Amino acid sequence: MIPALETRDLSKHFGALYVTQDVSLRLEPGARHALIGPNGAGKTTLINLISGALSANRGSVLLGGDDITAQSQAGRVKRGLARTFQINQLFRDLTVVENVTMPILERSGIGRNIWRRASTFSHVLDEAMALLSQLHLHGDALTPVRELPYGRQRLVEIAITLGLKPSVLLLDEPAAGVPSAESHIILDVIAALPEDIAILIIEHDMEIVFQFAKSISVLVAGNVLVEGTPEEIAENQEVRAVYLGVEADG
Amino acid sequence: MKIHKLLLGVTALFGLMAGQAMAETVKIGVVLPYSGGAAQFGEQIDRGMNLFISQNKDAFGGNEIELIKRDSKRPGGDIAKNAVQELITREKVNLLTGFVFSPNAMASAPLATQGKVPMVIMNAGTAWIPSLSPYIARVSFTMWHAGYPMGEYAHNKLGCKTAAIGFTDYPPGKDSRNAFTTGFEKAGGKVLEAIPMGGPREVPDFTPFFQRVKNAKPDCFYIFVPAGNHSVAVVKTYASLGMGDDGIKLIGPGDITQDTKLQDMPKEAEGMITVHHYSADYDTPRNKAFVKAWKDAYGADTTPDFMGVAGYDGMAAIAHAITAQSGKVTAEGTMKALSGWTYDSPRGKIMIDPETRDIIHDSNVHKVVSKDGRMMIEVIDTIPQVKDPCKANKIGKCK
Amino acid sequence: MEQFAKAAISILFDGVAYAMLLFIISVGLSITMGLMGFANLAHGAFAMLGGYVMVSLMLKAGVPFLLALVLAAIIVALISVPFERYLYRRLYKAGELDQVLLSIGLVFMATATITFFFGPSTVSISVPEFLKGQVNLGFGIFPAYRTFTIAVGLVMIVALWYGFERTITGAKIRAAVDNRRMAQSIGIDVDRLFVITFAFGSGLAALGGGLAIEILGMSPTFALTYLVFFLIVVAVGGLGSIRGAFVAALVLGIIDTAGKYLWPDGGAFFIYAVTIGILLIKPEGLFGKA
Amino acid sequence: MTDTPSDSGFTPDARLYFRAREGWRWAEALPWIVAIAAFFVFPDYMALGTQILIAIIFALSLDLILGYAGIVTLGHAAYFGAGAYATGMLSAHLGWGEPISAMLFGGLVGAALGFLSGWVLLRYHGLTLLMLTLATAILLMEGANAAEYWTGGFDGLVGISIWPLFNHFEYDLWGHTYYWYALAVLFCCFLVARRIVHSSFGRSLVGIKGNVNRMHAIGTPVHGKLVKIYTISAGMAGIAGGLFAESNAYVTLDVMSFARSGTVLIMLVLGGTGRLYGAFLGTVVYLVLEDELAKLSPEFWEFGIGLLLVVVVLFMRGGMLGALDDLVAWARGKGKP
Repeated sequence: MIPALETRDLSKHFGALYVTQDVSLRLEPGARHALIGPNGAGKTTLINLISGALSANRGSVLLGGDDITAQSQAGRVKRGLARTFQINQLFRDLTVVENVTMPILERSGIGRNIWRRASTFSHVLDEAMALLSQLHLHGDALTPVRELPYGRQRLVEIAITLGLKPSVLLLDEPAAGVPSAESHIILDVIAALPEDIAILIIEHDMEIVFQFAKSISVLVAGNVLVEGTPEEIAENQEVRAVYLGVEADG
Repeated sequence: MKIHKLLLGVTALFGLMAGQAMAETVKIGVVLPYSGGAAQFGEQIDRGMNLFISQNKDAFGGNEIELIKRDSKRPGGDIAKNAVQELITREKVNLLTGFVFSPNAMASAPLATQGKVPMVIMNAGTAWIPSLSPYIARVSFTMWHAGYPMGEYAHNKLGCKTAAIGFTDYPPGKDSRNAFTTGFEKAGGKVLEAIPMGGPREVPDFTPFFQRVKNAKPDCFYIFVPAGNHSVAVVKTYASLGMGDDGIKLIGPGDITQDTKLQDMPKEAEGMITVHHYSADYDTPRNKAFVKAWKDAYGADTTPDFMGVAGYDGMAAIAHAITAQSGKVTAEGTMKALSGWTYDSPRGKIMIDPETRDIIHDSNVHKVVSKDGRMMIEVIDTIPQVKDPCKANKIGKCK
Repeated sequence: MEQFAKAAISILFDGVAYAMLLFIISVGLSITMGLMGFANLAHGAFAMLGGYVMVSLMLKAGVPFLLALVLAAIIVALISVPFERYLYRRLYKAGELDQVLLSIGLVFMATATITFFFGPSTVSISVPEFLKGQVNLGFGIFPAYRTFTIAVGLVMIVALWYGFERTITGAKIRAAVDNRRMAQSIGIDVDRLFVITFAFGSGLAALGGGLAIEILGMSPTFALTYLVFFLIVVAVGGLGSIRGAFVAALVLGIIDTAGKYLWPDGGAFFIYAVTIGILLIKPEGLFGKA
Repeated sequence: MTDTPSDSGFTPDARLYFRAREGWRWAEALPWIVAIAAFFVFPDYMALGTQILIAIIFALSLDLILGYAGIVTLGHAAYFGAGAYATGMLSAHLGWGEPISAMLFGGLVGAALGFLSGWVLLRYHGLTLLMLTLATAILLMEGANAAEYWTGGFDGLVGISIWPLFNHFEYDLWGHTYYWYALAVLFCCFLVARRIVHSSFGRSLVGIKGNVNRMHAIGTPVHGKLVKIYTISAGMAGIAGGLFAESNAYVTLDVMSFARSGTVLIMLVLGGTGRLYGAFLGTVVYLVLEDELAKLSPEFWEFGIGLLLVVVVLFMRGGMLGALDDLVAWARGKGKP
C-alpha cells in the first residue's frame, strides 16, 4: 500500500544546531499517528518541514508516493496536505463563515476570480455552512472570530484546514491553550474526522494522545527515539525515562 | 467649500477724489511661495509690493486694487498652475503677478494666453519666459543680464583665462551657465567644466563638487545657485576648502551675494565679484530713501534685496498700466501700456523693452567688501542699460 | 597619477566626514527601531530641534560653540522623554503604517512650529576660529570643520562601543534588542530602558543636527529633507546594529560623495541604486537580525 | 449587525449576509450626487474639483493595495508619475493627443511598471518594503531627471497638446470639460475597484492582509496575488497620472516625488482604509482644508494636518469613516463603551 505521507531522512539545521535529524516517518491512508516528545524536540519544526513552511537541508517528503520535496507550500496544499497551527492563525476580523470560505475558494481555484461577486458562488457558501454544522459552529457563522472564546477559535482553526479537503492533516497541538474542561470538545471533533484522512497529531495532553492515536513516534532532540503502538510506547522503558518520566514529574 | 476671498495683505482703498468718479476695482492675483523653504522670497516680494502701495496711494489713478494671494509653494509648476487657473476662473483677476520660480511661470504661461490675463513677472529669470505668451512682461531680470557681462568681465578685467562653472540643475541654472559660457568664450576664455550641483529644493553638501573644481584649478569659479539658503553654503565651502588661497576667484551673478544673506557669510566672501542689478548698499539718494522706508516699515534688521526691489518696481509697472487704462485692464492694453515704460527705480533707470517685453537695466559689477565689521557691496563698474543678451543675440530658445 | 591620488583622498575625506554626520544622527534611530520596533520618521525632527536649540543658545544666550553643542544634545534628550512616554509608547504594538503616520504628523507639526518661531530661511552660526579654514594633518591639508566632525564621529563610535559592550545598561539594551520578552522575564525594566534609549538616541540626533548646521545648513525643512538618508542608513545597516549603522553610513557617505565628484550629472542616483541593491540581497540590512 | 451567537438551533443565512455586503446601498449614491451638485453650486471651483477627482482615483488605487492587501508603500507616486509622463510624452513627442487612449496608455505604462517592480519588491515586507518602495520611486524620479531629452528634466515636460474629448469637447480654462471627464473616469475606476474587492480574489486579498501565514498554509499563491493587485493598482495610479498630465498639459518631476507618495497615503488614512469611500472622503477633506487653510497661513495648515494625523492614529483607527461607523454603532446602542 502506498503511504499517504512519508518522510525519508529529513534533516534541518540552523548553523551547527540540528533541529531535525534523519527523521523517517510513514503514515498509511487513514492513519492516526501521534508525534510526542519533550519541549524543544523539534516537533513543530518537523511539521514546518513537511508542510513546506521551512525547506529541509536533506531528505525528502513524499505525499501519496510522489516526491514533493521541491514543491512550494502552496503546491503541497494542492496535493492534499493541510496543517493547523499551535497558535491560532485566523482572520480575526472576519466572520467565522468567511474564515472557512477562504480555503474553499483556494481549493476550488475560485479565489483567482477577479470579477464575479463572491456571494454568487453559492456552492462555496453552502459547503462552508455544512462544514460549520459538522463542527457545531454554525450558530456563530456571522460572528467575527476575535469575539469567540478561545476554545471555539481552535475549532475554527480545524475547520479552515478541513475546508481544504486534505488527504493528510497535520495537527499541531490542537488543544493547546484550551481549558481542560473544554478539551473534550476538540477531541470529539478530531475523533469524528473522516476516516480516510491520514492524521499526524502533535499533542502534549497524553490523554488525548492515547485515546486518539493508533501509532506513536517519540521525537527527542530532532531524532525519532522510538515508534510503536500506544501500548508499546507506554511500556517502553527508554521513553518512560526520557519523556514520560519527565512529564509525570513535571 | 465656502467661497471666501481672504486677503492676507493690504487691500488698498483709495479715497474717491473729485474728478475721479470712474474708479474701478482691479483684482490682482499674486502667485508667490508663502510656505516652505522659499517663503523668504515670497516675503521679500510681498514687502516690496506693499511698500510701493503704501508710498504711492495715488499712483493707481484713483482705482481700487485688491490683491488676491496664492501660495505657489515649490518650484514644481503644477501648484502654481492650479493657483493661476483658479485665480482666473474663480477670482476673475484682471492681472497676474509674482512668480519666483521659472517652472512656475512656464507652467502658467499658457493660461495667461488662454485667459487673456496679463502677467507681470517679478522674479523668474529664465530668459525665454516672455516668449511663451504675448501677455507676459518682466520687471526683474534674466539670467543673461548678469551671466553674460560677468563672462566678459571675468576675462577682460579679472584676467581669468580659464573658468569652471557650478550651477544648480534647473532652468535658471542652465540658463545662467549658458549666459556665462557665451560671454566668457566670446571674450576668449575657456570653460574647463560645468558641473550640475543638485536641484534647487535642498541645499546639498557642495564639497565634492568644489573639490573637483579645486583639483581642476581654474582662474575663476562661476557659481549659480538659487538666491537664498544655497549661497551661504557656497561661500562656506569655498572658504573651508581654502580655494581662495589656491588663487581661484569666486564669481557669479548677484544671487550669490544677496543682501539678506551677506552677513551670514564667512570673511572669505570678501573680494567676491558678482554682476547684478541691485544691492541695498547702492549709494544713490533714490536707493537710500527706499532702504530707509523699507527699514521703517519692516524693522531695522530687515534689508531689501533684488527681489524686494522687483516687487516694488513690479507694483509700479502695474500701477502705471492700471492708470493708463483708467482701471479697465485688458491684456492687450496692459502690454501696450508697459511697452517702453520707464521708471526711476531704486536700482537705477529701468525700462520695459518694447520688442521683448523684458526689462532693460544697468548691470553693475559688485565687490564684497568689509566695512565697520559689516559685509557690504561696493559697485566697481557699470554696464549701462543692458538688453537681455540672450534675446539680443538670438541664442537657443531666445528667438 | 598625482591628480588621481588627490581626488581619491578628497573623496574619501569628504565622504567620511559626511558619513560621520549621517552616523551620529542615524545611530539613535537604528537603536530605537531595533529595540522598540518603532518606525520613527520623526527622528530627523529631533536632529532639527537640536540644530535650532543650538542656534538659539549661541545667538540669543551667547553660549560658546562646543558647550552649545553638548547642551543642545542634553536639552533635546530631555524634551524627547514625554514624547516617548505619552505618544510613542501607545503604538509599540501597532503596525508600521500607524507608526509612520504618527511620526510624520509630528514632523509636520515640528516644521510648522519651527517656521513660526524662526522663519522659513536657513539659520546659521559662526563657528569658533579654530574650526575655520584648513588644518594640516600631516598627510594633507583638510577643512578644519570636517576634520572636527570626523573626530566627533570617531569619539562617538568609541563611546557607543564602550557603552554598549562594557556597561550594564548597554548589556540590557543588547539583551532587549535581541529578545524583548526574554529580557522582560529576567527582570529587566524594559519600559525604563525604552525611555533611556529613546532620550539617548534623540540626544545623539540633536548632536548631529548641531554639527550639521555648518555643513548642511539648518532650516525648518531639515527633518523631512534628510529623513530619507537617515532611514536608508538604518535600513541598510540593519535595525539595532551600531556596527551596521556605522558601516552603512560609511558606504553611503563615500558612495554619495564619489558619485557627485566623479559623475555630477548622475545626481543622487548612486545612493538609491546601492540602497536598493543591498536591500534586495540582504533585506534585513548588512548587520540586521535575519 | 450580527446576530447573537448561539451554539445550535438558529443558523444565520450567510448568503443574505454576503449579498447585503456586496449590494449597493442608498448611501453610496451620496458622493456622486455631491460631485454632480458641486458642478452646479460651485462652477468656479471646477479646476480644484478636477484635481480632487484625480487625487481620489490615485487614493483609490492605493486603497486597493493598502486597504485590502495590506501593502504599505511610500512610493506609490512612481506609478502616478509614470502614467503622467507616458501620457505627456505620447503627446509631446509623438503628437498623439486623443485624451482617452492617451490616458489609458498612461495606465498601461503604470501597470507594466507596477508588474515589474511588484514582482521584485513584494517578496519583502515591513520596513524593508517601505524603504524599497521609497527608494524605487526616488530612483525613478532621478531617472526622469536624467532623461532630460524625453522628460524635460527639471524644467518639466512642455508641449503637451491634448485634442478635444470625443473630438468635440474642448479643454476649457474653467475646467468644466475635464471635471466631467475626470468624474466619468473616477466612476469607471470605482466600479472596477468595487467589483474587484467584492470578488473571490478580493476576499483572498483580505485574507492575506488578515493573516499571511494562514494564507500560505491554505495554499494561496500569495506573491502572485499580491503582484496581480499591485499591477492593477499601479495601472489605476497611472490612469490618474495620465489624467493629471492631460488636465495640466504640463508634467514636472514633482509627479513622482516622495511628497506625493506621502500625501496620498495621508489622504487615504484620513478617510479610512479598506472601504473604498475612504479615498473619497479623505481626499476631499484634505484638499479642501488645504485650499482654505493654507490661504490663512501655510504654517497653520501644516501644523493642522500634522495634528490631525496624530489624532487619527491615536483615536480614530479606521479614519473618519471608521469614526463615523463607531458613532453610528454607538448611537444604536450596540457600540463598545
